[in-house]
Amino acid sequence: MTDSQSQTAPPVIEVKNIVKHYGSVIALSGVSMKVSRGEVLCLLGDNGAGKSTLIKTLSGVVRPSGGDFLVEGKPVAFTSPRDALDAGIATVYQDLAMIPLMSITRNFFMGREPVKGIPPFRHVDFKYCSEVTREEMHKIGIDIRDPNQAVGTLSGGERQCVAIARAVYFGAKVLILDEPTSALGVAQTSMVLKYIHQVQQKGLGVIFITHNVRHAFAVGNRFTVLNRGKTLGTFDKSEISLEELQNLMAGGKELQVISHELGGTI
Amino acid sequence: MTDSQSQTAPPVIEVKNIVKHYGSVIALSGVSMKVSRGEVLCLLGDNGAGKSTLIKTLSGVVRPSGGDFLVEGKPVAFTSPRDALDAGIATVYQDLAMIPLMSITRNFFMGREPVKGIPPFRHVDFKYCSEVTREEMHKIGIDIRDPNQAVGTLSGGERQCVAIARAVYFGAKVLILDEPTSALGVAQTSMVLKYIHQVQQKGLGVIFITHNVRHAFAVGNRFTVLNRGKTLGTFDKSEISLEELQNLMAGGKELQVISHELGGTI
Amino acid sequence: MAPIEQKIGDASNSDERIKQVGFLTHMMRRPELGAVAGLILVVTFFFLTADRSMFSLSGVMTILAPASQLGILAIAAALLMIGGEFDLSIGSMVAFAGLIFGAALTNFGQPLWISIIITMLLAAAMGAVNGQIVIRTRLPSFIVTLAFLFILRGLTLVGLKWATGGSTQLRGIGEVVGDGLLKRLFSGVAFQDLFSWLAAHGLIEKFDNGVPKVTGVPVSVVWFIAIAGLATWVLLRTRSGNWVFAAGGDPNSARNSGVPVDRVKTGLFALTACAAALVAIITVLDAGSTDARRGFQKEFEAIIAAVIGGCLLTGGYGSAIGAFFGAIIFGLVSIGLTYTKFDSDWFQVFLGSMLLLAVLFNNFIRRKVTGER
Amino acid sequence: MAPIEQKIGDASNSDERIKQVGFLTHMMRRPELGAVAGLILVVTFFFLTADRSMFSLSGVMTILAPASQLGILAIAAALLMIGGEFDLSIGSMVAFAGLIFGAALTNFGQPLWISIIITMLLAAAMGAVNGQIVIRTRLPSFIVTLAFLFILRGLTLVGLKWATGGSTQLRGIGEVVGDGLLKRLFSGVAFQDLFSWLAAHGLIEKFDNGVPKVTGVPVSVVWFIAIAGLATWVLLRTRSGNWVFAAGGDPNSARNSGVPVDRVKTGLFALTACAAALVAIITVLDAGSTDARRGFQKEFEAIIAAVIGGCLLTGGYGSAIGAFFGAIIFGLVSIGLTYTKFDSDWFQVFLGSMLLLAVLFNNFIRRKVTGER
Amino acid sequence: QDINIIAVTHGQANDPFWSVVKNGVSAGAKDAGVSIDYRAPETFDMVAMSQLIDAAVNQKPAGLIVSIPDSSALGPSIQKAVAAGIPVISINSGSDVSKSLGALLHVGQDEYSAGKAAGEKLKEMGGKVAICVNQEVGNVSLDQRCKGFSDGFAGTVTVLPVSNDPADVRAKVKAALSSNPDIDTVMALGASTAGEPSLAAVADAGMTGKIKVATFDLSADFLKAVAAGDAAFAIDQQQFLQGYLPVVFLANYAKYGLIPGGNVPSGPNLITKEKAAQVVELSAKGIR
Ligand SMILES: Nc1ncnc2c1ncn2[C@@H]1O[C@H](COP(=O)(O)OP(=O)(O)OP(=O)(O)O)[C@@H](O)[C@H]1O
Ligand SMILES: Nc1ncnc2c1ncn2[C@@H]1O[C@H](COP(=O)(O)OP(=O)(O)OP(=O)(O)O)[C@@H](O)[C@H]1O
Ligand SMILES: [Mg+2]
Ligand SMILES: [Mg+2]
Repeated sequence: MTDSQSQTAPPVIEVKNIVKHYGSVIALSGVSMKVSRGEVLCLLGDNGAGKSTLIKTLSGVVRPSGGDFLVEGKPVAFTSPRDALDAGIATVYQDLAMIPLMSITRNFFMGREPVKGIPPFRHVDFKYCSEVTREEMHKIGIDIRDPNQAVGTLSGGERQCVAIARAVYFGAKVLILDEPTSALGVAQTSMVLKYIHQVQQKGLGVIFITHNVRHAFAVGNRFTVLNRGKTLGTFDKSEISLEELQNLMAGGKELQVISHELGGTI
Repeated sequence: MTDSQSQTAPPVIEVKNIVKHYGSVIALSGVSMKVSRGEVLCLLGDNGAGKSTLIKTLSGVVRPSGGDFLVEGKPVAFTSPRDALDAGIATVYQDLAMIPLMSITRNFFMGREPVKGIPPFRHVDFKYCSEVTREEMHKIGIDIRDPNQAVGTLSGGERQCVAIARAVYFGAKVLILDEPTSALGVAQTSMVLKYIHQVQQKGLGVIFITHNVRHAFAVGNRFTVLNRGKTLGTFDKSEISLEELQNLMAGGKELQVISHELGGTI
Repeated sequence: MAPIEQKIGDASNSDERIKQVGFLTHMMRRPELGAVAGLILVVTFFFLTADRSMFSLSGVMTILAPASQLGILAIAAALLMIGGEFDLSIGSMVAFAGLIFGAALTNFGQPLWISIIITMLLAAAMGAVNGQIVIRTRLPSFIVTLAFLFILRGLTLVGLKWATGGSTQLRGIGEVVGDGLLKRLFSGVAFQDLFSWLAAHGLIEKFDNGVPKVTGVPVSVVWFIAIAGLATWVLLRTRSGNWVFAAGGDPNSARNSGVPVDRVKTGLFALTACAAALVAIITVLDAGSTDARRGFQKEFEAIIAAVIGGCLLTGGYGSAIGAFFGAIIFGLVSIGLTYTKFDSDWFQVFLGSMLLLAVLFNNFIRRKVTGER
Repeated sequence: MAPIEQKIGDASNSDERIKQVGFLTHMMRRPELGAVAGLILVVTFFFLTADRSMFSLSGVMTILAPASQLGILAIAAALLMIGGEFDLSIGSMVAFAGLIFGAALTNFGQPLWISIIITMLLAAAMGAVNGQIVIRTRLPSFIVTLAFLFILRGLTLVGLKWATGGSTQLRGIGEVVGDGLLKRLFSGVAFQDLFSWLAAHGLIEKFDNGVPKVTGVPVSVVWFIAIAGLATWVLLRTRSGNWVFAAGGDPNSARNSGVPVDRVKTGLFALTACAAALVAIITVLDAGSTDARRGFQKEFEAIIAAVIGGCLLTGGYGSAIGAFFGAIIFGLVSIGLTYTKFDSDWFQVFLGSMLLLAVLFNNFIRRKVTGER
Repeated sequence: QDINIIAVTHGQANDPFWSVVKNGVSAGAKDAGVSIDYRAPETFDMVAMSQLIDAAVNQKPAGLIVSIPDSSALGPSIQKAVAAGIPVISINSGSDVSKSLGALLHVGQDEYSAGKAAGEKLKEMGGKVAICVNQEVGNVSLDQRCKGFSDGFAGTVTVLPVSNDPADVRAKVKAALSSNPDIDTVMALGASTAGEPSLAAVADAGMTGKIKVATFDLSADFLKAVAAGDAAFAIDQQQFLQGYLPVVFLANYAKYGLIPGGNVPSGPNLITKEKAAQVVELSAKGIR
């Protein structure tokens, strides 16, 4: 799937040798990856491997210190997350990018409020927004009590669902999800995985970051493994087994022993 | 294991009919559970079921609106997290309870700094603290670059590891972990599960909240399931299978369908 | 094994996890309605201690006039605070804009409308400069605008001396501005006809010569109410309003969600400066003069009013209508004391105590009603 | 399949993910060292523009005396700011404590040591009351202490009139306080013998009669340096210091980790009030009198100094030593201009510009050195 | 029936000068058997002051006492009071516009001529280069004192802006003296806030007696220095009378319709070495 397709249509996102320094800390030291339309790329790696940093460069939050970044074959340099949004890249950040004091509805539509009316009286139809929010949240399996409730009073998982529902609702070309399922219950997790599948079917590219190899294997087409700021390699689903992937992710650490002790159920 | 033992020695923590309201929101409407020494109780439940709220009442962060709370058979009413800590209850909060601007070491020992010297010159030996921090973090599988780095610059998983290492280090009678593994990589997750096992062996009680039934099944002795602020029931490991537990957690929602679609790999 | 009660929640709109709340409780949950409670407390206090003439029509107008001037600043300051920034230079901006306006009229002999436009444009530019410095350098706005507090105050002094040839007071503005519609938009009183009619029919008090004691509503009050209404609408109903809340609540998250935080903040700084310029124009036209001390410490009064009105100093929360009531409370306390028999030496003690009581009461009511703990 | 380079990091202390940084860079990363850069800039400016006498020994002492009084307040304000709160009442507290101290000495004829203890205790109590109100009501400290700004200032006026029988100045304090070790601890100059010796040996300037032009270091400077040292030690090396950072960084997280946040904050408020009382005692003993306007606006100068010194207004970050340099920068700018040839009307413009330049430069240097973006 | 008189001035209650005016007002009310309210804006704020006058008019007092530092800003409010039939007496500043605004008379003397008198006196004493220590730049009445002083002095005058903090005043005066050794005269605009620290600064510079220090208003410690010959003189506007007399006039006007026929100049009165000692005690009590 990898090479033959990418020759015909350029990948919707491609990065080559991306480098990112924070002061003296080297978070990414030359990472390359790409994702095409209708494909789910799973980004795997140990804690601190640089996954979040990589997707932050893709979504315009941080500017890379070096390397190339192409969207649909054309080099781009996003100066703000707005640019990425305008280019059709929607992101669920690991820290969710929500304002605790604001209501669910206002957070859901933040930055992309639908307006109506003529200029001097142009306003946002918050009633309509609330309906959309309630509906989208219901789709993901959360019945919110009141869309005007402050996001700060939601549980960790509920908050994550708001972020995911928002990204899916506004996603255009690429959907990036940074550990979306980490705080989710069983039902919500299945729902999110189903979403990813749906989004892929619609022809969007998806970048899915997770630590759960089973989740990754359930929806992913290709897997890119990061370690200490470097790419360890990219694998087609057909090329690698769940166990191999797990070992690779953990960087060969003393994983076997423990998972054996605990009955191999990780 | 459940009943016979609890007759002889009182459970370290027992709550009966705990109720908690936030303004008009009813987060807990009568929850009962208990945990004994040398036991791992897993608290399971959908998003927003009230798990975090329950453990916040146990650790003195919020005061329950009603119900009984016994520690080693004696009724208590914690007025601050300090009281809970002094009673030997160490907690990893879902939002981690760390100060982004402060260094890893200072966060690690926050509230429990070891002092030396005589009163007017009593001070904290931060060098020793840094060593302990580095060591404890290494044990959990994270090599920190510099213990004086601000916690705010750590990755999500690294931060979670600091919170866990801290709670384990200071745990005395009971260790409460609210979704500790959610942001962790494979290696770190195995490490945490191994920790829970060790802590249990040492005779501490552990309350372990997770959405991952496999993780729960790997280390738990008993499972309490919450749904919409109420207890759905408590089960011994011998009484219930992984699949039953998963269904119960999801509250019977349309889980089967999806997990089938995705190849049953959730 | 314990029995399982499998109660699966339905997705209907009524949720068993919500207690019923009354309409009143719902209303009281709005940030500004605590300020109303504070207002009631303060009014009650004066009703018991002050001269009756305080509550006559003319008494109310004498309180509203200063409250409205403060209020225009307070609403702008509230918007800026919700957007997560401060502007300590608005007091100095009142003086500086007053100088520009006065000098344009007298020294340069410009007509009123040009003078107003020049003043507004210059104020907006200065505000934008403030904002740009804050954004580019990521210094706290407190320190940047504090520098401008000094700079603008100093420039006003220098400018006044230059404009007047050595004095710190620029007079004679009333003479050069003829009467006209535009002037009446910014000075004097509105609804004069209505009040004459009311007086003629004996509905309001009048002097012996038949002139009503209150000839109308000061225009600043009209501006005040209009601005409060407009600001409330913008905050609650428009996209820009949502961006203001977002920019103040968490600028990083807002930026990550595509909100043009920098543009919002710069706009708010310009807006605040324009509010200061408006107050300057109103007071200069009313007084016919300006001096180097105009607007002194108004920045703090504006922030106080906004905070009494329920704005959070850390940004992201508050309301324009709260600032509206906050300004009225502040005006009421500071003018109201002159209607009481308390010795003026005690003025500050009373001012402080009343402020504290008003916010405490406001807070107490809000917490009681919303059940926060 | 791409080749796998399996590089497993070893747990050694050197990490390939860290670039090497020099010692200088490491030093410059401390919050206060930006303030040093600002100080250097300001000194350079005056070196080029001011009269040489500014940099003579007596010139330096002239600048240090007011800077040290401000600095004592600024260090306390910095600690409180790091702890996440403000105290706007410290200026008024200086006046109020001065009144208590003066009245205890003159009206009640108490000996010096009792007067000092009374003043300190009362100030600490008032500070604690401030803190308790802030904590119990969860109102912003800005608004609570602002109320106390007015209340204490008003009480000072009333108290002074009562103590003097109608004047706003309480005097004759010098007469009732005899000379003694205790007095010398709080007023006059230290190291007199050293300076006489230096003068006698021609190492420092002296008047024609042989008295050295500078007879010693003002005690307030000694206090200032001692307090800066102590505060730095407490912040960086003690448990309480860690609690201050934690309480300001995120009070909820701190509380959840077992930090007694309320106790810490109350203590900081009391400490700040005591710093104000100390300044009051020093100035009252030095001047021999106190009046109703003492300490006016010192709260803002203290906050400015703390912010110049790198404290975050939102709490959780800053240093005492930064406030130390911040106070010196502020003192230098405000006194230094009298040594230059600039027209005094421009005073405020310069003050503002210099403040802005100092913080900008400070910020610029810090970012350059640490590579923050 | 209770006679109520309201005084609205531009001086704050904690200003040493105006606190004496207020004491005069209170003493006058006590002696004349009337009740009195004394009000002033919290800062030198003409807009706020005009609003205070409006509020006072609204209470229909038997008499109104005002100071007029800005006739443009305050004029309309005062005219409104006159139109409402309230007898008005102006004090301290505004002698030039008092009549035209409809006030009965003016008590006091404006700051400019007091400053001019001081300047002339210091010139006579041989002063050539002076600094004018202003503790509140932008306060029009203080600015006028400075302006009057420099017009009367006719030599080189530099304004030295300072704050209310004695340590700051002392440091700045000291700095000014050391950067310009030609300065031979220091004019302070307030005795306790600017005058006393200026004396201390002169002493620090070792120039006591060589530099002439004069001040507006009185304070006990400054007067002692005058008596000791360390300071030149203090200018007394006898502001106690600016408070006392109008109350008594208005009380008599309300009771009997009696009023003096013209303005009453209350000063200036230069307190030099000879007179200083006897004034010290009164000053400490807030009467002079
Ligand atoms: N401060 C609060 N104010 C109002 N409602 C709250 C508050 N805190 C929690 N809630 C509500 O209480 C319910 C229970 O929240 P809680 O955080 O305990 O859930 P949880 O079981 O931990 O969920 P998750 O698995 O998603 O973390 C949620 O519906 C949440 O919206
Ligand atoms: N602002 C920053 N300043 C300094 N170092 C940083 C900063 N942000 C991230 N880092 C460091 O860069 C490395 C990569 O972080 P990143 O958040 O990308 O990891 P991650 O792969 O997302 O990990 P996780 O799975 O735990 O979320 C980490 O070691 C982190 O400590
Ligand atoms: Mg991450
Ligand atoms: Mg939770």
